[in-house]
Amino acid sequence: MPLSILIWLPAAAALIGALAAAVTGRREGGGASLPGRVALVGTMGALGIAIGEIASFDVHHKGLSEVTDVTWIAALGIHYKLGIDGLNLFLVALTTLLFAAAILAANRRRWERPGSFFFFMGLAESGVLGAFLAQDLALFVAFFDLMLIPFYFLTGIWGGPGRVAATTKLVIYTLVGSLLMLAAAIATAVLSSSQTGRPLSFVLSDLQHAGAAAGVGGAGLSSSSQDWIFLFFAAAFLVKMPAFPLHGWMPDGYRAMPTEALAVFSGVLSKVGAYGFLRIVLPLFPRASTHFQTLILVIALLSILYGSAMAFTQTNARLIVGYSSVAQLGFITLGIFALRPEGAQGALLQMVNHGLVVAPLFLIIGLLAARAGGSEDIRDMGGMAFRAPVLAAIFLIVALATLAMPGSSNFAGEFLILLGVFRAKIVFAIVAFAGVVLASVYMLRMFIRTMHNRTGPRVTSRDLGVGDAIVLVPLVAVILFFAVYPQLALHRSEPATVAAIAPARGLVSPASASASNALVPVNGPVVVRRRSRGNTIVVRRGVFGGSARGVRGGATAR
Amino acid sequence: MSATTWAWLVLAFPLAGTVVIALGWRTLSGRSAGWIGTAAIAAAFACAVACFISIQSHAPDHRVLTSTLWDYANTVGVDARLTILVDPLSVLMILVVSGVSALIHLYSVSYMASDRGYVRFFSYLNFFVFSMLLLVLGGNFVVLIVGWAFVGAASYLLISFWYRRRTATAAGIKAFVINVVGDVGLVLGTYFIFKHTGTLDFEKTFHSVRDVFYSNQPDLVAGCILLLLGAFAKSAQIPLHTWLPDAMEGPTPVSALIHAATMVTAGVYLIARLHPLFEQAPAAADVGAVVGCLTLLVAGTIALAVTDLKRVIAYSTMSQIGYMIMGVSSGAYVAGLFHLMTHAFFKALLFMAAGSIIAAMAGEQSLDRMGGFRRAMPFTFPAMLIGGLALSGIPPLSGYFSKDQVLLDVANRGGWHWALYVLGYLGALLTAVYTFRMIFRAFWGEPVAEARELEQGHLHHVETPFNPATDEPEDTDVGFPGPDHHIAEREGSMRGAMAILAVLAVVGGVFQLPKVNWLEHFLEPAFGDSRYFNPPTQGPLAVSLVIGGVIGVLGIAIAYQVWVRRPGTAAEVRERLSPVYLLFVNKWYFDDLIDIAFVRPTAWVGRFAQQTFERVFVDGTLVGGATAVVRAGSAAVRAAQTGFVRYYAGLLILGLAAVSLYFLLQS
Amino acid sequence: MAAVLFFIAGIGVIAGAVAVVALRNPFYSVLGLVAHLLSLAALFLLLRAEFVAAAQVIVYAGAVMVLYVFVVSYVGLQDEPWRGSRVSSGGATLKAGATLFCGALLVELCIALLGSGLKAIDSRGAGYVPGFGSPTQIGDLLLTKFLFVFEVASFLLLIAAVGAVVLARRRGGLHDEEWTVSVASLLRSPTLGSMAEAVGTTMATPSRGAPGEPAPETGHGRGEPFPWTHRGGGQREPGPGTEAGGSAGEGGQHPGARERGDHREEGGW
Amino acid sequence: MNIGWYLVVSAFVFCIGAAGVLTRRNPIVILLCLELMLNAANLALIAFSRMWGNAQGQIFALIVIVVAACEVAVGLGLIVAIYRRRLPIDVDELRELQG
Repeated sequence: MPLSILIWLPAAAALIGALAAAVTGRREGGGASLPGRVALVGTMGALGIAIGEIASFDVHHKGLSEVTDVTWIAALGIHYKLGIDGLNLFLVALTTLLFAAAILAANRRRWERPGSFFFFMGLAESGVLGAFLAQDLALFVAFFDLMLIPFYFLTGIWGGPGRVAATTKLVIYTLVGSLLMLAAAIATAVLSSSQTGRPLSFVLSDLQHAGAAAGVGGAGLSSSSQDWIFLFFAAAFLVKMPAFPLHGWMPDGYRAMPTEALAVFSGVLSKVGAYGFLRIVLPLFPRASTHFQTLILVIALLSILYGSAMAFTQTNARLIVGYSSVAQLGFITLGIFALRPEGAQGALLQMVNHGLVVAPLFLIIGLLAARAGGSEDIRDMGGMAFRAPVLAAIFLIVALATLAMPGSSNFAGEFLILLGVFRAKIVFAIVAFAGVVLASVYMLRMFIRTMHNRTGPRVTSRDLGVGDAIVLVPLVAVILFFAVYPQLALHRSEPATVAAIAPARGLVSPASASASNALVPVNGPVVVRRRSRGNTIVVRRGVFGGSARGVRGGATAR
Repeated sequence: MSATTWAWLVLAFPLAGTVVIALGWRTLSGRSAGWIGTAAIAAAFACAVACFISIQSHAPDHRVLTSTLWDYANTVGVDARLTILVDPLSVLMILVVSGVSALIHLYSVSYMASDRGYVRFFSYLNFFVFSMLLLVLGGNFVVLIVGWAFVGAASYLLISFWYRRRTATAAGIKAFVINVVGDVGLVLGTYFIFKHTGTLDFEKTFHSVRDVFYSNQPDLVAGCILLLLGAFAKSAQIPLHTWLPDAMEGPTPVSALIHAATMVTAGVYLIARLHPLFEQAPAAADVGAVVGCLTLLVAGTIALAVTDLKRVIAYSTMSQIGYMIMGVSSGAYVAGLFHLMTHAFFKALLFMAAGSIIAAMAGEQSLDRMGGFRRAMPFTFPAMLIGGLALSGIPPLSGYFSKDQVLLDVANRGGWHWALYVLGYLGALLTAVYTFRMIFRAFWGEPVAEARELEQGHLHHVETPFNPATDEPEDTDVGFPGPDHHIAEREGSMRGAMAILAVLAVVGGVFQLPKVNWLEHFLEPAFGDSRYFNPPTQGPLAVSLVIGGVIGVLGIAIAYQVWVRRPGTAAEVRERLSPVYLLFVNKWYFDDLIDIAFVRPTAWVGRFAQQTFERVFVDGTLVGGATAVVRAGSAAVRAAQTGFVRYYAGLLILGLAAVSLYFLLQS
Repeated sequence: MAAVLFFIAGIGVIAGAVAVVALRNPFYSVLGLVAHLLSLAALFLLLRAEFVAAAQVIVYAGAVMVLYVFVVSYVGLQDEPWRGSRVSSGGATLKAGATLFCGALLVELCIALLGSGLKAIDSRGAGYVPGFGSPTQIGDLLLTKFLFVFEVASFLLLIAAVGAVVLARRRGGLHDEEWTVSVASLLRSPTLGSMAEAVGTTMATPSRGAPGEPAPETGHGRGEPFPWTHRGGGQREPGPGTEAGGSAGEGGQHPGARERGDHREEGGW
Repeated sequence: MNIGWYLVVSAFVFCIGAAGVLTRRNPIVILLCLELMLNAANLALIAFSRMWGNAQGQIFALIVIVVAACEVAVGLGLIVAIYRRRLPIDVDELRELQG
């Protein structure tokens, strides 16, 4: 029940605010600021609940806690099932935090039709929270689409120049992804029930039990169906992240979105994709995950290199950050598909970190643009630090965290990610380090071009006001806190993460699977049968090293 | 209190200083920030001394202590905790670091006075000291890497301290990026070792290294070479040295503290700290020794050619660190650290003296425009002289003992290390020559205008200082030394700092006098397990000491000949050996090589990605294709929607008629 | 007798209908409809539906038609030109086609009615019981069996009334820049919903043109491609519906415009 | 008279109304033509009710009249609004529905 409140509180509050404003009359002044205030109250409430969840989270409690399970559509076995565990605990907290910050920031501007603006923001938050908390495949898909819809409007109505083209691209890309995912979700449930002979159900745990009972693991799907379903899900998630080469919508979209919306979009929504891999894909389609491991790793690596290369040739500040987050999400994907606990843990931590740094970055860019005569081109900026020391300091902290300087929590994340990759596929790790170096280049370039050097032509620098500080300082404080104590997140997420990747990992390195994670029931004969299937995979298509390795390991062990 | 508590306090004071100064940036007026910073570092030094005393109170085999504050990232088998390791080695380091830092803070209090960025400067400087202490106290790889990166960041901030100078910001990003390369090396090396030992903790690693790795095991060698990469980047060894000369863009105290005394010696510390690994991977250690030797020669030759006062000292720093790296890589740990300590003394002294000359020259750094300051600066001159003598290894100054100790221990390895020994003496000759070239050109000869002005007792001022590199007027807003900035050697605090360092530079040798070997005994617990510890240093000791002294004197004599007795000689030599001279003055073309090898290709790839690939493939093909498909589909549907209501009505009725007709025909 | 009455009334009905469709002046069309309704009422009477007939006369021929007359005189008697306007949907051809087609439909219906073997419609209907179709019976039915329908109908009326008021409400000032043809924009209150405002540019409140100045739409008709861009200084993108805007632009020049301008003077609002 | 004749009349009226809807461009006239069609339906309904001697058809007709009234009210309101916006009063000009 608290989770339902947590999910729907923001949207409800925003709606109330909008209605109240409509009632009090939309005359100038009267009620113009009301929706923002009410929406802020709602998000703050959500933030409070999320913090409470962290505080009351019990590490030793296995599986989900705070489960809400209501039958939604009995005939289709769709449940309204919510639950919180180590995987989504901190992502939920991140979501509430960033939305609170974004709405707080949005309150400082006058919006046309504030009622609907803040309603869309609140709706978006509800959608994201739902997607993170949903424990039912259909419910997840529903929330996944729900969280996108508000951003179409936020971009299309309140966006900057070029918003129509941007919205079109956004809609097309994300909708195609969503459709693929919908098809894949339905196929998963139907095929699972038909192949394991259990009643149709979309609940994740049921699907896994079906697979375990059938002794196939995952959702109990045959390898061939796993493969195409995996590809569908992967497409949806990679578009969302975005990952190279599916990032075509990103430049326009990022350029057009209003800063506040962009902060949460890039900070939170991109994480839903990565989260989906951990929550749905790896547990339900372990064989396909191992099978396409190399493919996804290559995509991630390309995203890192390509994003970095783009980021340090761009001159538009938004796009620098945009492409840098392409690279960062590449790291996260890399960590997930290392299919090792270190990598997954690092990826999960890095999701939180990246959200924490990218949102303030975009808000700062907004401030910079305001000081550079409205231009977001770093060539028009420069020398701002002298008149804005506090802003410069905050920007510096965020920038250093973004380039994952050791000592920042981002470093802890990257360290674990790359360690996982290093132990899984050493070459990928070594190449990925190029991305680390490039990150320092483009972030420092951005910092120097905006804050240092001679003053830009149209720059009228001033330090950040109290209002901006109220928005930024808490975020920076959180960044610093995590820099000192990332263990907070790692400790709580460990069991869930290990459990999430265990099925897939069991296929890559059978020896370590049963040994290192007792949390997951992987019984011997099952493993053997898996391997025997695995061999057939290799025979059919041995293109991807991932499956080949995994299977050979199995074969030798047999 | 136990030694570890003192060590935590050593860390705490500079951090507190940083925070206090940074948060009080608006309220701290005058020199209060400077004094706060200095006090913090002095307190840290006091704690270091206390730590030293309390660790001496332990039994010699119980002098390796660790203390953990909390888990940092302790998950899925990765044991990253916030641990410090207190043993004689780290104690020695914190003593040197905090001591020298305290003196340099003292110097800066007045040197940076009336600089607009005064408060910022001291918060950075304190942060640097904190990072450096964290580095040397780190008890596992992660903490080490964190400190490693923090000092890099601090050095970046201080190099581009006068951030309106393009040269300064460029040098800053260059230094930072090269240091990040080093960090990457460090992290990768850590991975290689962690892969086998399964722990990040130093003590555990050292205990298990002999069992886990066989000698020269490929993974271990790769790991150690990667660790060396980090060391090279931080200690400006070939080929990752190009950032150090540019780093001289920073204020002179920064050059003295970071780029001479402390940070750049981190590589030496790293190798000494991880000596069990390197002894298990001799191949990697040999790489270190050879590279160190190369660096000391190359840097020495470049130092002969450059005319920028601070860059001469910077290259000499490189070459001295070359000695240390060579030493610790070939097992001369004590000697290497001994040289590290003495070098910190006299090199910081040299930089301070150079700083006061530069101040007297109103920011001008070129040796060509200097001369005859002997009488004008009665305090700086002897200070610089002492520093120079110590650097060129004239007995009985500190540098004399330390350098010869290093070379001697290297020689004791025998085998091809003799080559290093010989080359080391060649380097020593170069050292003496370029050091005194610098001193003679600055202090001898005809006094320049600034010198005469100073003799009249008032300072030379320039109204609008120009950046010699770019010829753009300096922006004195952000604190580049303004007209009222130059205070030469007048200030008491500067004199005090220089005096103390001068004394240390003179008597520094006593710590490790032959036959006395205090330092060796002190460090024994840290290196007792080493294979090369306690080498038979008896054999050619006397000989090598003599050789060292002679070479030093010889070098000074050459310099005197060339630059004092017959000033034309240098030009002639330049004429005759113009290709060699070009090679030296262009720094062996390392910058250009790196530029061609890495910078340009990356930039090209970026441009290609942005201008061609993104436009043609991503935007054109993918996005364009997707939108085209959708547009086509929607256009087909839209065609039906004419918007004429009457069409719709007509269709409606048509359908109706058709339906009724159907039923009609049915009946 | 009944036959005679039937034929008179029937001819009246059809004639009225034809008049409605054929006459060019809307006012005459309305009058034609009145005639049609009256004679229709007569037919109702012949069919023993007194109450409906009465309601027909009172409600329709009375109230509704008056409403029509008002609106027609308010909007203006514009003879609609027989030639299709420039954006017409095919003009004459459509007309001819439509007429033909409706003729065909008529034939089809007649065949269906007469040619089909339905015997019942050849009869005169059930025997007449007194009180059939009387207000008593109707009221009885309405308030017992069809009470729900009755209530729903009343709600419908209420809603329609409110809706009509909302639609026809006079708003504070006309926005002379606002020349979109979007029906949606009719339903939207003018202070809201311009994306221009969304991106922060405030809308200049336009000065109402003095009476008699040429209607501004002729001005905007001058070949600017996107009439929307009038709103708030070109902040809006030319999105879908551009053509509609363009057509409106040209449409501004059709003869009705200036005429309406005059009416605006007469209206004096 | 036979009921059939009434139905024929209603068919006539219906078709005439339909033709009007299809041919005229003035929305007012189109509304009138819609009235015609509704009335045709009414006539048929009442004729049938007479045929069966069942008054329910008349109720139906009454309801239709109500609906017609509503439609008129809204339609005329729209027309007035269109006029207020000084838009051309011509269904061919109001092409927002066009895709």
